[in-house]
Amino acid sequence: MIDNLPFIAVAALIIIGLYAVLFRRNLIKIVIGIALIESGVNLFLVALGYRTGSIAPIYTSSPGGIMSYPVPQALTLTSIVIGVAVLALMLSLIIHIYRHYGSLDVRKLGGEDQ
Amino acid sequence: MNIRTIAAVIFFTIVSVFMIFSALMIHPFGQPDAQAMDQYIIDNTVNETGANNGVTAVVFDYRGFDTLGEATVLFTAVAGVVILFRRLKK
Amino acid sequence: MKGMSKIVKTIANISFPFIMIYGLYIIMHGHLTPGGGFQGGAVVASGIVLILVAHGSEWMQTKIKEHDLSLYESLGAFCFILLAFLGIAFGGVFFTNFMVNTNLPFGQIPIDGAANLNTGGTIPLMNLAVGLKVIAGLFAIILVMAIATLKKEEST
Amino acid sequence: MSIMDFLLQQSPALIIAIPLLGAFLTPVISRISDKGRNLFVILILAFTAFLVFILAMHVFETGPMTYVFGSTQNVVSNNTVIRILFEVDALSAFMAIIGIIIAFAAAIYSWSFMDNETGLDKYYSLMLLMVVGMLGMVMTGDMFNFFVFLEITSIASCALIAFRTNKANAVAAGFKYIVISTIGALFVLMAIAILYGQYDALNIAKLAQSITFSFADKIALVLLVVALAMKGGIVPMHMWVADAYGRAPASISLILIAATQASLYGVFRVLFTLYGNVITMPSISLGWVMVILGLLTMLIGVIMALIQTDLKRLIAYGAVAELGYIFLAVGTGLTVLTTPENVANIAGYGFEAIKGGIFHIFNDILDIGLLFMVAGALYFATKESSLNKLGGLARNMKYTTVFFLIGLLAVSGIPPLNGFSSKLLIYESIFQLNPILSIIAILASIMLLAIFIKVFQSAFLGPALPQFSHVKEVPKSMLLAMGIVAALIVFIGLFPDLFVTNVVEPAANALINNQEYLQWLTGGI
Repeated sequence: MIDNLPFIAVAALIIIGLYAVLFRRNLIKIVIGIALIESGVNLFLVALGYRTGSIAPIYTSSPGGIMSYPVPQALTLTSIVIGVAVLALMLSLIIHIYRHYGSLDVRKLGGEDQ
Repeated sequence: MNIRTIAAVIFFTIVSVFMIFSALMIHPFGQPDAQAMDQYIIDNTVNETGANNGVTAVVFDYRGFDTLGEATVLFTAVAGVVILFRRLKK
Repeated sequence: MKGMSKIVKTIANISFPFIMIYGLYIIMHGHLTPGGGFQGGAVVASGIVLILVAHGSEWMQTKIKEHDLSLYESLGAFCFILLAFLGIAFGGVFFTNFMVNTNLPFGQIPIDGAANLNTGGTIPLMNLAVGLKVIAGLFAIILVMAIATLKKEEST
Repeated sequence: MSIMDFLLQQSPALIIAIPLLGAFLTPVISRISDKGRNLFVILILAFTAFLVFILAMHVFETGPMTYVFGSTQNVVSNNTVIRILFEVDALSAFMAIIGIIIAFAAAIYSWSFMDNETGLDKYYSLMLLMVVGMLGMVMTGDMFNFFVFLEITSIASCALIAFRTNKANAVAAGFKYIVISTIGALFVLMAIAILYGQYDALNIAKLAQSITFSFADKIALVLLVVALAMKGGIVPMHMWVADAYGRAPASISLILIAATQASLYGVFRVLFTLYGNVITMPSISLGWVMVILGLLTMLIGVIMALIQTDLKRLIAYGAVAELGYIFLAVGTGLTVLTTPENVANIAGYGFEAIKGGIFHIFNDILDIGLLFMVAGALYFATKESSLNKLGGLARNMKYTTVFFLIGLLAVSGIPPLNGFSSKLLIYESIFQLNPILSIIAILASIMLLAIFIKVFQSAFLGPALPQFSHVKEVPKSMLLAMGIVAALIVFIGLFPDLFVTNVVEPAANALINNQEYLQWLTGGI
């Protein structure tokens, strides 16, 4: 169990993030929740590729020994950039929502039609 | 407690259980089960791509197409932010 | 956004070239050491954002326009996809690393982990293209947001 | 090697790369000329459509085609797949065809429809990116690549849903959409990570070959199906559909339908191909879950459509109901596949059901797309979308009226239009699973007809209203786009057999028979 601590941390991050998304009312907090879920998934990806005692997969002046997996690190890089893009778009939408509704409360935008 | 809250609680519980199970069910940390793809890349990256950095070799060569998608996502986000803050009148 | 105090401006001006050099180093050495186009681009973009925060977005608007940044971003993306297209012409399929193991620039194969900048085939060129794209893209996002919030302050 | 051979050989890459290049260049060309940019986008899409058609014809004739990015050698070495590859089978080709047709119509439609707006350079750029994402999702053979294209589609759609930023509803709809789709995409990524952690592979065929259906695999399956069904607008998560479709500009709603269907394609691909080797284990009743969800989606879509007063939201709920038919039909097929005593029927009504479901994807996009274009045309001409205020427009907008009539008859399954031919297949096959399902489906269809007749009556018929006396027929480009789609609807309605045998059957076969998809792994490329 304690060996799997990184994976437990992943689960904890995702659960906390999901809690924020589902039960918080403030739009900024929802966005923070999404960012937390995303960090959790990224941590999961990176942790999958680690081998005990391995070094980074870089040959420049490498000390030798087994290397950790390069693919999960590349996937995480992609996923982080995608996260930045999504976050930028969500924050711009929040700026607009605040201008229109004068509030960041999620209940205010539940209305069907004005 | 309206119906939306109840649905949210159920959803939250199920996903939480799933996440905890997947954290426990996956291989022990530091000992991956399979290694065919990554070991191939580690062994051949220098000769096939000429890059010393395995991660960059994966990002720009083995999985270069993903990186094109990733650059596209960034381009999309910039276009999206610009379009949201554009002037509305000509 | 208004500019900050003179101390902040001076410190930002002094540290700006160092951040630039560091970011460009990360972009250029992406195939040898940890880093690459995205990481280095993010460093450079954050350096420019430091200047934006210190001097204010009004000042920044006189220096660079958002649609010029879009143009640079399109240019970076275009170079990246062009390199991928050249793979069809020289290697048969999209995204072929056609410059490896040739006499072209960056064509050598590194020996025993020696840090030779002249390796990697198309990888360093792609790093440069992506670096340009990320610098322009990230900075454009923040500049647009800064200008948008500026307008709001005026109207209220 | 002739130029056609070259294009065919490179087409999977070019279908993505050409619109992508177009998207990157659109802002630059937009600085030179507005008309030039519109023409450029249409030409790019026309060329992509040409590539899709030659690729699809090749695939329907000779079976799946793979395209490996980055190298021509060492594709399968040491029994593992290193590089990203595209695998286009008949189902992918089918989805690509419908996607590119509707995108082409949307580009023509936009020429006049969006003429008065600002920010059109980015608008066209994002539109091309949506098309890229959609085509990438249906053609890719790599799980992570699928995730990347999913994100491209959702980010581009979100920005375009909120295009009318001066309307509070549009911005709120965009925000809802991006939250739902980001969470969905993160679940998909989590599932991909679980699969990767166990098998050290990302290729769909390779994963399908090595999957053992361990407990973690089951979690991954549930995460994938839930997330993609959420993005596809299946019932517990159907709320965003009405907001997003209803608030976006009509030309964007059009492509959004196709993007939603691409998510449904993801569900089917996961169930039938990725888990195709293990899904036949009898312990799973996933098929029945799909049937019930499909039924609920259908009913809730119809009931919600009844009470709408806004034309575009009403059509959006109609679209939800149509999604239910697709899910119901494919769920029936899956049920037959997974129940041992029914396996003999897979060649019979199970196959018919899947054929109906896939055929209905095509018809749904065309029918609902035509209705959305008409709704956009009404908004363009009158600046009004509330059904209570519209009326008597048939006098001034003759062609639009005809197109709406075609759309409403097609969507409610009246012969001889295309909706009838696919719904008939669905009714017949689900009747054999359980007659009650069939009755409910027919009832829902009749209710749809009633709802749309009511809309037709209130918007187009009735006395001429004084405030609409100045209303003119919409410009030619919009009529042309509607005409193309309407012509397709009538053509398929008149010759359904031609279409079913040549296009739908190969696609349904590709869905059921996943060995064809995995063939290249063992047999070499």
